[in-house]
Amino acid sequence: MNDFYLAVSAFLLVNILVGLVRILRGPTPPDRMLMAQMFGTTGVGILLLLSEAMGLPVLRDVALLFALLGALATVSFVRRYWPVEFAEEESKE
Amino acid sequence: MTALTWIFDGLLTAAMVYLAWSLLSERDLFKAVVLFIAFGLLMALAWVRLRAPDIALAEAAISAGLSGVLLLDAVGAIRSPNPVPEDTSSDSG
Amino acid sequence: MMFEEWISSALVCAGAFFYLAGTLGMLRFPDIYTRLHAVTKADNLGLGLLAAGLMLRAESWPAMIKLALIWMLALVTSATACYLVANNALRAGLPPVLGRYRSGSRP
Amino acid sequence: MTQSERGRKMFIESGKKEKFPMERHGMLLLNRIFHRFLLLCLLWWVLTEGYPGSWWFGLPGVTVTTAATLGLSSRFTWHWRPLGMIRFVPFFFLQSLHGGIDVAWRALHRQTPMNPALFDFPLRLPHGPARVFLANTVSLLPGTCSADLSEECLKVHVLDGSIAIHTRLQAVEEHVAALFGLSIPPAERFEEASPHE
Repeated sequence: MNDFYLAVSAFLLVNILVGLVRILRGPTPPDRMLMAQMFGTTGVGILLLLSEAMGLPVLRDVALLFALLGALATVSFVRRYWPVEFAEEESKE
Repeated sequence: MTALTWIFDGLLTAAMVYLAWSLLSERDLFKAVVLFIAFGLLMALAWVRLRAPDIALAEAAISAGLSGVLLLDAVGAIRSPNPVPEDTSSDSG
Repeated sequence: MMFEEWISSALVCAGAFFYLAGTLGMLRFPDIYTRLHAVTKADNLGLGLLAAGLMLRAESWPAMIKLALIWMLALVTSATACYLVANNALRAGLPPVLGRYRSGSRP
Repeated sequence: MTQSERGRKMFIESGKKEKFPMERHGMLLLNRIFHRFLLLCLLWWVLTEGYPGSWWFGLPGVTVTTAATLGLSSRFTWHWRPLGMIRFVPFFFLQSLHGGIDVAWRALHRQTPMNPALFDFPLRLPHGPARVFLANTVSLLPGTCSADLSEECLKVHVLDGSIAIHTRLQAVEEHVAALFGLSIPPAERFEEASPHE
């Protein structure tokens, strides 16, 4: 049974490694950032599967933290790296 | 140690080495930051595989939460404002 | 017990399938707006079905609720991120691909 | 229509508690403190996975947190109706499953057929948390993605502009209204055609 969960988590790992292509050649920065967020989400899935496969319930806490902080980088990206809204407001004033 | 764990660990290690190399040799700073966030996630998974969930927890908080945000902020401060759309003029609204 | 394990495995496999579909969508969809759909789907259904499958095998009630909590947390953060990115892309004037689209024949 | 006015009035009055008589106010406050305390206890129980020794640390923490939330969030109280919740949760599951299979089919199809469109969906919900909740729900249901929440409209990006998107979104909106215990005016009929074709 543990092998099953390990196999699925290996599958998810391959999945995000294929998605790496989008980071390497995404045409715009938001595309790259989205793929990073996708990494986080898939990471949560892998961690949950590993916690079952390895018999380490602590890993659920790691997954919880990933879910909590996963979108933080995206939010920072939108507000700090790509602040369109602020630029507009400044130009109006 | 079944064959599956070997496959999983091998994939993880190879991906981390590749990711580390490509993020160090990357000229585009933003791309390097996104790659670094992805690398942090794989690093956390590696700590998990080494049965060190506490370090994985710290890694998740630091790489996904702290460094990602700080580095994105820094890159945003370095670059000129409104950098994203290259193929479209400032046709907002 | 056996029946429960089968259901759990099926749910985990379904979750993995939606992760795969999300990644393929990220790679193949034409623009940032459509790719957002793929990401939120992986968040919602992939993680949701996977967590549901693991919930069936959780050893205690709190562990089960914790899995559901992780899923809900991921939902909230992904919805927020999705709205922020879509809204910012729209304000920045990134043009969405509109109308009928098939790969190879860009309108 | 009277029903909708009543709903709006209820929504407005839920924000100003100081109009109640003093005793009622005190009872309500006690009730709220108690509910929040129970909720935080549940959260602690879940986070520690029921480890009994953790309550030495947890009970003081929960007490302090309850006090802190009372001091911080007096403006953002909202009440979810249990009945609305019972109706909303299966609706959300079914809709996500349906939409998810649809998007997965598009992603796995050899030619990725799609027909993206931008819609302006006129909102019937009043201002406040219900609208934000609706925008987030729309984002989570695959096939739709909310892009701009403005004064009267929600700009929605959809993967397939040829389906009856207004009817679907109106159903979502009605469920959200039921969840928050609000009543909204009856739906208007819309031309179900893509504006960009």
